[in-house]
Amino acid sequence: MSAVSLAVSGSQPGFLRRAAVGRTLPILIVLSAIILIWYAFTVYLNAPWQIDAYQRAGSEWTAADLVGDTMAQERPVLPAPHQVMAEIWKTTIGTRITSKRSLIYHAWITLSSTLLGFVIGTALGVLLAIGIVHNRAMDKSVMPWVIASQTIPILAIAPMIIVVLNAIGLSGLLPKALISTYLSFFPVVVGMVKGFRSPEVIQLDLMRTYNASGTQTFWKLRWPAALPYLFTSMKVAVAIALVGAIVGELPTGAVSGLGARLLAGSYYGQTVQIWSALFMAAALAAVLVGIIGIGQRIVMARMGTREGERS
Amino acid sequence: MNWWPLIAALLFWAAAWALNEWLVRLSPRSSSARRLLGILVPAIFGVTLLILWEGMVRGFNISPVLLTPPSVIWERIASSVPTLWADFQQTFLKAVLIGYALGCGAGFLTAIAIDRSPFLQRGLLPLGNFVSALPIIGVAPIMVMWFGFDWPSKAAVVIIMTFFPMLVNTVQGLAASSAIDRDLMRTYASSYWQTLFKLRLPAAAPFIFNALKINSTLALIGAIVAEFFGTPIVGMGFRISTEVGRMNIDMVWAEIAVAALAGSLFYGLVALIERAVTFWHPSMRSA
Amino acid sequence: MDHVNANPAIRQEASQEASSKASGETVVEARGLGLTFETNDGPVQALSNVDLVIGKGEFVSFIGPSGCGKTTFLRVIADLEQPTEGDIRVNGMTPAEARRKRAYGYVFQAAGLFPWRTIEQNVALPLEIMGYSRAEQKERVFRTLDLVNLAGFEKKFPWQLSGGMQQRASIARALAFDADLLLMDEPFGALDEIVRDHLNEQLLDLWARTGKTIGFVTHSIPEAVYLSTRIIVMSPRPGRVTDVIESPLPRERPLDIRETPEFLQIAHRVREGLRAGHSDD
Amino acid sequence: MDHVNANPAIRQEASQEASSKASGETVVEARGLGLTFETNDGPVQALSNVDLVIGKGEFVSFIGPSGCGKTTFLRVIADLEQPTEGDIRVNGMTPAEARRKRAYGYVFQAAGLFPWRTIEQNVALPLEIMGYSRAEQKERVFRTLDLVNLAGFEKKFPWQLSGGMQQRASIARALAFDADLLLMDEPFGALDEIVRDHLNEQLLDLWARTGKTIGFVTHSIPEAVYLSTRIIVMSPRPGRVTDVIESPLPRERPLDIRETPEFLQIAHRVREGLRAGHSDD
Amino acid sequence: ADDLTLQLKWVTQAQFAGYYVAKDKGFYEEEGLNVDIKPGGPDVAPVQVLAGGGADVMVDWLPSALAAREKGVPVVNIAQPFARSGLTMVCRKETGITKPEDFKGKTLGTWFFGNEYPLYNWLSKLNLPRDGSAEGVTIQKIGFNVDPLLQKQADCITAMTYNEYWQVIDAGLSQDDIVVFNYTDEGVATLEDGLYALEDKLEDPAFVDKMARFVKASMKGWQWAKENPGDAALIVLDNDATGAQTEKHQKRMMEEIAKLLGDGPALDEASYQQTVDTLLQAGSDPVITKKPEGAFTHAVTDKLK
Ligand SMILES: Nc1ncnc2c1ncn2[C@@H]1O[C@H](COP(=O)(O)OP(=O)(O)OP(=O)(O)O)[C@@H](O)[C@H]1O
Ligand SMILES: Nc1ncnc2c1ncn2[C@@H]1O[C@H](COP(=O)(O)OP(=O)(O)OP(=O)(O)O)[C@@H](O)[C@H]1O
Ligand SMILES: Cc1ncc(C[n+]2csc(CCO)c2C)c(N)n1
Ligand SMILES: [Mg+2]
Ligand SMILES: [Mg+2]
Repeated sequence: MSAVSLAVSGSQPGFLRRAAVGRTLPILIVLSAIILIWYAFTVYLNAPWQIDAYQRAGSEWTAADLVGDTMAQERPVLPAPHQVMAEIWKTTIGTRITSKRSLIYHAWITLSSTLLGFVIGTALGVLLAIGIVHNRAMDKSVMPWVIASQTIPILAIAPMIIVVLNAIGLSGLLPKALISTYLSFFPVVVGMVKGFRSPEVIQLDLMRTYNASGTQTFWKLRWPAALPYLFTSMKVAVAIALVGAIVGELPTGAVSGLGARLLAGSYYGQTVQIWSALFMAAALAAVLVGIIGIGQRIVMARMGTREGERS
Repeated sequence: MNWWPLIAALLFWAAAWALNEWLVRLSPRSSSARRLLGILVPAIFGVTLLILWEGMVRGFNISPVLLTPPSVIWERIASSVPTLWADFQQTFLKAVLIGYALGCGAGFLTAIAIDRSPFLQRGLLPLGNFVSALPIIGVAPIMVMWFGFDWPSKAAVVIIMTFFPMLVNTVQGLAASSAIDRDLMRTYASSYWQTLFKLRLPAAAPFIFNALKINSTLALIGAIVAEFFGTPIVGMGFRISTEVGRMNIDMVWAEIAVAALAGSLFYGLVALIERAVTFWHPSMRSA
Repeated sequence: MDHVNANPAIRQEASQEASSKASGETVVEARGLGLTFETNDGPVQALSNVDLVIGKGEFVSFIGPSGCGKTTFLRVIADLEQPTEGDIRVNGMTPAEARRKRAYGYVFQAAGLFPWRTIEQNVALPLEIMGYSRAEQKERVFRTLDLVNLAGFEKKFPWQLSGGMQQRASIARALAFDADLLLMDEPFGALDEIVRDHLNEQLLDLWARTGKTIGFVTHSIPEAVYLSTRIIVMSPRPGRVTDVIESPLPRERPLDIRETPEFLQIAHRVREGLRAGHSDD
Repeated sequence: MDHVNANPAIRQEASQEASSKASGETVVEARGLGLTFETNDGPVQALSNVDLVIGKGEFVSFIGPSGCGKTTFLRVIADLEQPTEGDIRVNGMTPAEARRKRAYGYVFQAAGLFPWRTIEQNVALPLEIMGYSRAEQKERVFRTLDLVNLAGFEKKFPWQLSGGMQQRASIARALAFDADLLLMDEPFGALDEIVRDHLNEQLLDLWARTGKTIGFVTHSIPEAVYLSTRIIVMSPRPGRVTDVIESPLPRERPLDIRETPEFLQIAHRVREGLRAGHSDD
Repeated sequence: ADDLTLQLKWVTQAQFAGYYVAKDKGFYEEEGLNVDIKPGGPDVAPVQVLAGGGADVMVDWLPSALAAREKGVPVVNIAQPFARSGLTMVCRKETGITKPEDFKGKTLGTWFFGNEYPLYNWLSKLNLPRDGSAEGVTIQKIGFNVDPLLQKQADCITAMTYNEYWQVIDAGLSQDDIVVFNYTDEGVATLEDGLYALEDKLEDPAFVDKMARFVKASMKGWQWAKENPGDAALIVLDNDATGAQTEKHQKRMMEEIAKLLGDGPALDEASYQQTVDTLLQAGSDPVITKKPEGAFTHAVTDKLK
């Protein structure tokens, strides 16, 4: 059964369209509100510099000038939405995607290490959680150190990690992805330990009466019971993996990717470029989180989760 | 290459693990002995790690600018307590705690707002995903630009980092109460807020605590990394980034050790509160 | 005896007349009520064309085979389920309005206690929501827990109680506040005969004292006959009312009334009605 | 009749003798069994000094007031709870070993179906775990669902079923595989009289056909008497065995045996035992 | 051809044009070298890369190299293409600063990573404590851009003549709006971009020979870049994977860099001494505590004569 047909099963035609409208309108309204506030802040934050500039030039100015000029600065404190949009347009649609100036090219570089890191991180997180739930020695000894590992500021040791990995012959995508992994496995461990322990006592007792093996109890009870936790954890993990991938681009020489764009934008004072890279990253995250959300809905529907108990 | 250190390390590891396996199988009657075991086991694990680290660094003759042995780090900690304390105050007591409280609070309140209003649910939640991955290295310089060099800009970064995990977990948690329990509240014509406080939030607590736990470490990373992008000349992130430049890797690790300790204690505190608040959850009852 | 209508053909009309006779006001009035659930597996018709009037102060029992729609009907009254056909009024209002007026107390088939609250806190839950004073809460919790023989278990958590004790706690929770209409879904299912007898007596006493209207689902024919002024027999899939039996027993009912011939005769008639429903299947 | 020991003073000894007479092997043997729960609120003694022997092929019912420890005792047999005193053997092994040999099927007091599995998947659960073939699974699921009158509901999820239907699904789940010992905790509590009668017959038939040993908790005195070869009456807090009643009824038991004087006499004795337990309280 | 990896100190920009030109124009190839150029950045410590075996030779500043040496990584200067320092302190005129003494009570933003030491040395010469008091100065660690000056979060910031200075100008401040203090003029200059390799490797004559060929080709590259700044800038742009640089800025940077280049690759021992003295006097917490020994060698540059 395909994903879509499950998601909308039992619906009349037009349902999809209505759902889309039902979602689009609120998003548009909230979006317009945000953009409005943004414009207001653009004027507010950029005004001091602009007024300064007028004074240096000794020119007369009106409020209308000020509003207009604050939205057209080259190095604004906060660029106006249309400036960011224009930059994004220029660097996505307006540029060949194989070009180094294409944001899509950089987004792809970041996305690939995000995905690799996220997949490894989720797998590692789930495996660790399995170990912790099934082995008392691991539960007692590993968890505190997993926590401690997460308090190590990644950016501080990332250069060393990269150097060490380089020394043993690992370079390219993997070292960056490993930094994503490092950040993203943690929410998965925390969530899945809780999830694997969430079955009711009576359900565990039932499995005991069958003398179900650990594996059987795991696949038939703990795993399905933990699925709501898994999806929530994965949403957090994928977002953090993206942050990790971007962070991971710095100690590798900030060669390419959204992190490199952010950094270069910052070195050369190109605020608009920073913001467009930020937007691209945020959009990537939203899409990734959204995809996991869809996966969640499909799986939950297949598991017969009751209407309204669905998130 | 000399393989002996590696083999020795593996043997040592296996022995320590076996000791732990044996220890966790003991189930002493007295509760104080149990508590002792609860500390002993992770401690043995940790000490094993440290000894392995020391041994590998010395055994393989690793350059001190790449990795410093724990003994050297310890000396450095002992000799730099005032610096470490000042950095800790700046980063943890100001940026982390304030940012954590505000970020978790904002995520929580947004989740409630989204839950309360179907309009926001459809309009804001997808946009909430949007801020989920505002990359710290992009945001940190902007926050410095907006909020200045001192801790408020770091707290702002922490707020942004902690917001999303809280939002997602709370939204999921609010959907976790069972249908029959919600029906019960309906029969009482319980108001939205009554149902929220008496049923849905308690049922959501396991999820909310997940976020609080994840955020406790995330906040620390966020504050420290944010300090790489402009600070007054104090703070854990400041120290780490400058001492790397001076090749004082032992000081870097001293700060990391403080961060790890503070972060673990913070996490432990959250976990303790979790244990007290969600004692009824099966995951707490069986453990 | 003369009130028992031995001829099952004379049904709805007679009973309605009887009930409106019983007291002026009607509490529940269902007309042509139907409810169909949509499932992954096609529609399930849980209720079909149910007509029923319950007058104020009546004690009405619902009995019928498992899965015939008893719970569904109570849930419709309580505005927990929306009928797909027909019309229903509670106290002359829609169920939603009645629910908002806190017109009823409901005992669910499964206990549904909150695991993070102790037994006494669970019983106090509706009182907190309805804004009773602290002192009043304490007093009522104490009284109702005593009523269901759970004194001494106030501080325990639900998972520390046996199945029957949990069920009693949930009964206490519904009795703790004063609703004029009580809807009880197999409240005594998990209780032994003696506790059950005790609670039956208590419930009758409460009913007589307070003039509450009670809708009561049970599987026990003697229990239905012992408690009710009227017994509604339902048949399964789609749930329909197949028989309505008025009880001629006096309001005062000592436990040994259950050995009287009148009692046994009614019980027999209920059993016949049930059996007929089953053979429909 | 002559087997009924009218004098409640002659208890344990007589019954044990009787049971070991019934068949050579003992299935459950408890000696001085006690169990105390530690709670936030101090210890709760759920079982105290229970001596009991259940022989192979017996049908033993447990009856007693709510909270007296019936569930706890079944759980101890099933190795779901560890006794704090005394000793217990199941098939001559410790309960843990017996459990590992899959010696029994258990029907819990609450249905405990997995919400993410359909009814048929729920019933198939033990079969999957015990490694039955696909075809065998299908056949058994079909057969047991039919036995409990749930044919046609295979594809529904638990929350789409009524309370009684859920309980029947959980019974089907325990009957789907072949355990020599069946432990059933109020399996028929939420069922109407007719379905209950039907299932009682079915269960007796199964028992007679397969020679299983059955431990059965119920609140219904007639049910206990109708089904059992022996009835254990328990009294509450701490749960003790206060009476053991051997049934003289033949193995072949048509439903109308329940109107015979022997039957009524045993029922009376059980009721007396229960009442005595309650007055202890 | 011999493989060789060069680790840069910073991201790809005209500051390193000579190396990129040498690679692009085939000068390395002519010397039988196959050179891999790794860009750096604030999160790449070239010393670590060198110590970890990730590179054979690195571009670094002398203060950072000396610090590493004292910490036990024996890096050695083998050549010094940059003879002059491009480090300056840029202040806004409106703050009233006209001479270094006016720093009193002001906020100075500086980069760290070793760049703070010349400043500290300068301040102690000026007798200004760094405690943030009215009698001293407030030091802030700034990121690698000029925003703090533009946003008035700092009164002065460090800037390179070839990069940040022009960013300030591009942002709209004119030469008249700012005051520039050159570290060289203040006598606190330190030697910047030099080439460094590990001491033990230099014991191998073959390695020294390889380095000599590398330095020779690099100097050829620098010469070409100096003569063709516009084309050199384009070559740099070609090698910039971020796609963020602009031609205008890189060309201007190349022109400024040309002014810093020395006559030959050999280290000038007087400049070396000046750097060491500056560092040793840096104040309470000096980056190096004793005179370094053997921190440079002429072995490589001598082979080119
Ligand atoms: N949420 C639901 N979705 C789909 N079908 C449902 C749902 N709830 C109940 N049903 C179906 O409606 C019918 C009536 O269910 P109901 O719970 O009212 O029965 P009941 O009379 O209370 O039975 P019992 O005595 O076993 O509790 C059943 O066939 C059941 O499968
Ligand atoms: N997990 C537990 N923790 C603490 N006390 C418990 C626990 N489980 C049961 N008890 C207590 O043990 C006693 C016996 O409980 P049990 O469930 O065995 O009763 P039961 O005979 O099955 O009653 P019912 O007929 O109501 O199901 C009760 O007083 C109960 O409160
Ligand atoms: C690790 C490290 N990062 C930056 C600098 C300072 N620096 C050297 S070159 C350059 C580029 C100027 O446009 C900058 C900022 C340093 N010394 N060490
Ligand atoms: Mg029901
Ligand atoms: Mg029980």
